[in-house]
Amino acid sequence: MSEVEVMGAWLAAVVVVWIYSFVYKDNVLYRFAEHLFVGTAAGYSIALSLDSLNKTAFVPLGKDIVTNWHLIIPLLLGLTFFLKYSKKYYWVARYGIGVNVAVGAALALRTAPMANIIKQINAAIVPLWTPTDLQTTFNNWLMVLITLGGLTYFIFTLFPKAEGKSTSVHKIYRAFFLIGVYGMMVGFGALFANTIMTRVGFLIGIYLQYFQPQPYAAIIAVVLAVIAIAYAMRRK
Amino acid sequence: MDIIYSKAGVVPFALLVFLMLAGYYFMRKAKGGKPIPVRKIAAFDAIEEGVARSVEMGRPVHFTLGYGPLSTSMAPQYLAGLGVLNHVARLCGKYGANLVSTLGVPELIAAEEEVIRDAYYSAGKPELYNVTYNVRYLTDQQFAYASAVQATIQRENAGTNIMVGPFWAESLIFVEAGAASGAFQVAGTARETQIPFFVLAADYSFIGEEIFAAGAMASGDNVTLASIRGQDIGKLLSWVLIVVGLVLLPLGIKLATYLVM
Amino acid sequence: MTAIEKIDKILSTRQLLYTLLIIAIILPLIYPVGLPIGISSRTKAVYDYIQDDSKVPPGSHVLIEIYYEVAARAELEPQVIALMKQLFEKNCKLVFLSTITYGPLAFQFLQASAPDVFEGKTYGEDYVFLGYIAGQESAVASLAKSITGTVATDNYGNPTSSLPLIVEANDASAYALVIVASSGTDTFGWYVRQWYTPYHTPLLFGALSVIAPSIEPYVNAGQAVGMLTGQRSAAEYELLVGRKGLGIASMDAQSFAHGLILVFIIVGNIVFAYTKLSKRGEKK
Amino acid sequence: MGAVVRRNIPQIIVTIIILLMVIFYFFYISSEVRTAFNTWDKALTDWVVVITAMAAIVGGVDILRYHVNQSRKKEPKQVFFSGIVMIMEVIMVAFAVIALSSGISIPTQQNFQWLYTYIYAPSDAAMYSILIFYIASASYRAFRVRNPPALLLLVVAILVMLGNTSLGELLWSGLLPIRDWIMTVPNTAAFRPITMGLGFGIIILGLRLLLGKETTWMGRRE
Repeated sequence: MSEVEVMGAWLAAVVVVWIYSFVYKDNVLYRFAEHLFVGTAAGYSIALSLDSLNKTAFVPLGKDIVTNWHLIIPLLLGLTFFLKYSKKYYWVARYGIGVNVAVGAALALRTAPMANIIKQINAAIVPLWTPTDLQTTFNNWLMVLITLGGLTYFIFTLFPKAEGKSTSVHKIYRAFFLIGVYGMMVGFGALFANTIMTRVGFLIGIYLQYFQPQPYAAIIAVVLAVIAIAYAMRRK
Repeated sequence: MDIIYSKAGVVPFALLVFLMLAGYYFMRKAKGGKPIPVRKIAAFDAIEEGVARSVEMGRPVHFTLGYGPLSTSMAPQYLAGLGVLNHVARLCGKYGANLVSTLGVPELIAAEEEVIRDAYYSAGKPELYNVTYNVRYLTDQQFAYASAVQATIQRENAGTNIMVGPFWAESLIFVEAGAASGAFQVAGTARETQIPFFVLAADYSFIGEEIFAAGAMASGDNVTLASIRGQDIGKLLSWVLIVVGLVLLPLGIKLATYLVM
Repeated sequence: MTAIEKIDKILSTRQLLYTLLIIAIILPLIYPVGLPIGISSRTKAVYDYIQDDSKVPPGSHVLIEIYYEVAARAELEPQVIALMKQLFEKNCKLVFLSTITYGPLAFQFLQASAPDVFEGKTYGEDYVFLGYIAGQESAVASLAKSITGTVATDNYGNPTSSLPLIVEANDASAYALVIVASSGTDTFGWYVRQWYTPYHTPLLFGALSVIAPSIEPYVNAGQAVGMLTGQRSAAEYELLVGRKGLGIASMDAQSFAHGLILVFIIVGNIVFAYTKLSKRGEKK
Repeated sequence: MGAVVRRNIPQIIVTIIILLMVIFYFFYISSEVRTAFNTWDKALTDWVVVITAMAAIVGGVDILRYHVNQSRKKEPKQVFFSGIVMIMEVIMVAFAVIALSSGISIPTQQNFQWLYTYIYAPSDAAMYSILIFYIASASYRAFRVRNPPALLLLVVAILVMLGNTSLGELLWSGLLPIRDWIMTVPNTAAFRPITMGLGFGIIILGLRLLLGKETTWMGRRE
């Protein structure tokens, strides 16, 4: 490993330890690692933007102005973002933002009916009685009830009011409402538990990638971090 | 003349048009002045409670709506978050609370600055508006944004932490950073994989489409609020279609094949 | 202050929880204990599928997509190494490629982590690495039609047309199996749409355990022969192929970490229930 | 005239773009219309890429402005930290411009790659894996059974956790099938209404955008 890489590996191990130190207490070393990260990320974001501007606008414009003249318009729209600092022309940026809002909303609107709604309805329609296999029958009943219950839970404006004696309609509504709540709780519990495995996996990955090859860097960084945390705790 | 046919299915398009017409119908009816009752969403009322509490403790309110490009299919969730920011800003003006709004969506910097400026000026508290204090853009890179927001919540000693918009893995980072500094937290997202962390660790949470209902309620305008009933019509329709599908299935008719025509 | 309140005061200091967690994860990595690991039916089904000569004939070609960044190495690399050991024992021909920029870096670490598996295998005849191929789903689609048509040189600059391995199996129909090891979710969809649907090439998924539920539908619909999820499947597979690797070592760390979190949850609730009861007691 | 140019025209642009993109996605009208739409659709996606890139650059400038303002503050240390952000940002952009001007792709520029590999990537991975600490503290503090549904959430989480690791193995081999059952049956059904609800929310918010009733993205109400 060339000494530039060794220096880099040391810096990487130190930065990782100091970012972890935030969970113990916000301290000056975390603040350094954080600002180093935010500055690098800001520069990285601009670098990516320059790269895509070059590929999508400057190269096509340079190559063939006749057919690609229209790319000048988004460049101008992009420049209007700078006008937000002016009192008179702050509104010009709305044309650029409008295009992005519209395209984003359109992308969502195009796929929502099929992917979010119809596919889910089709998936919810399952055979409710298979004489040979009681386990699937029970599973299917449970899946249908949880789905219908969840739909009932999310109803905002159309719900039977419970004035005085609760009507049968209200009882059914309440029943499905509760099935929906309990059904979602199962989903939330399962998903929470399932992420633990991946998050521990990432920490092991970090240990292998940054600590194992440079143990001394990590140890020194930890010692400095402990001092910084102790200092931060005493001050508060 | 080539015949007109639907490439992505006539039924999905019909469903889209039907729901939009339903929403439009109720918006027109509400224009006549008859407001539509909306079931109580605890998290929405908790926002006002949070702002008031922050002012008593002399601590600022923190708000964030996430990071990322606006021109993706997440745009609706950013707009719902912006709607809630509008509400939070007006409440901060009313109660005289300091508002710190962090974001990672470059296209919305100007909109956030103006919305907050409007709120403080119309509440007669222009002295509370200071653009570099109120709105902080922290890069559109996910974890640089997360490292800066978790620090901001603790360094500004936020009394209330409100997060509505699309969130990815950084959702739990913010909620725990807020909990560590004793903040009162209201959080909501429609990204399924992150909802459990908000439900578990925040004091109040919007689940999935409740952030859209919150956005509409935040507008405080009856016509906008009435559009939520369009979402309910969708749910009732789904109810009916599922039940019909279940009934037809044993008769050998698969509703699914018709729905994707 | 009763014992319960004392416990709560100690355990609610976050710093202690984090220190215990670091010890629970790092210690078993340095000194592995080797707790018993059950083999789940789904992992066994994948093992049997590859072991079955009628499905994956010896000497047949297998494509492996490396689509994970460095942070996800711990979960996906051991899966690929265990699968690779089994396939090389059947002297299958392996074509590695990646449609993500981190791919070449991840493949470098793969080779460094498993020199014993690569031993006795010559580059160009037994395995090939095509390096990073840009274009995401459209690249995957054109690879299915013709590999030499999509990528001119492999990761090390040799022209693909000169590699016997590629010339023998240049399109989707020539592959007995495609393994997609990805930390994302869309990659699996690309291969289902561009390889399975048109050519019915069997797919095998290697995913993070947090992603597994969202790609479950593909496996249930039969568009993939099976799925390995996270370090748990990696550890099980290492047991099946008989090579103790990162999977098994990490499973100890995973078990201790999960155990610790379980203790936190249970004690947290005992303390909560106790304080709630004693408060109700005072109110009466 | 002011209001028309300030609010109405941007709103009309939004409505037109949404209508055209949705209609042409769903309907094939004729081959001429198809080719016209394809070129128009490609042009629009390029526009969006350019505008997004410009917005990110303006955002980068905003960061510099924020930190220049911060370093004027009295707090001594802030000058040092704000200085780091500004220096790192300018250095990264400088190396990117060098790469672009010499015609090579940015990630392969030597210094840019060093900064990315040894500062950006480790910090990114560290922040991603910091979650395991927060999961641990959330497990103790937040995972409390305040109401009956929370009890079910707790029981399911414990079952899945036990099933996931060798702990389950030590206690009872039946835990793994239970984990698999939870993950396939109730788990998929539980998220279905949420996914559907997201779809309804998108459609109704799209309606409000079309009708000009969703205008917070325009900022100030003139």
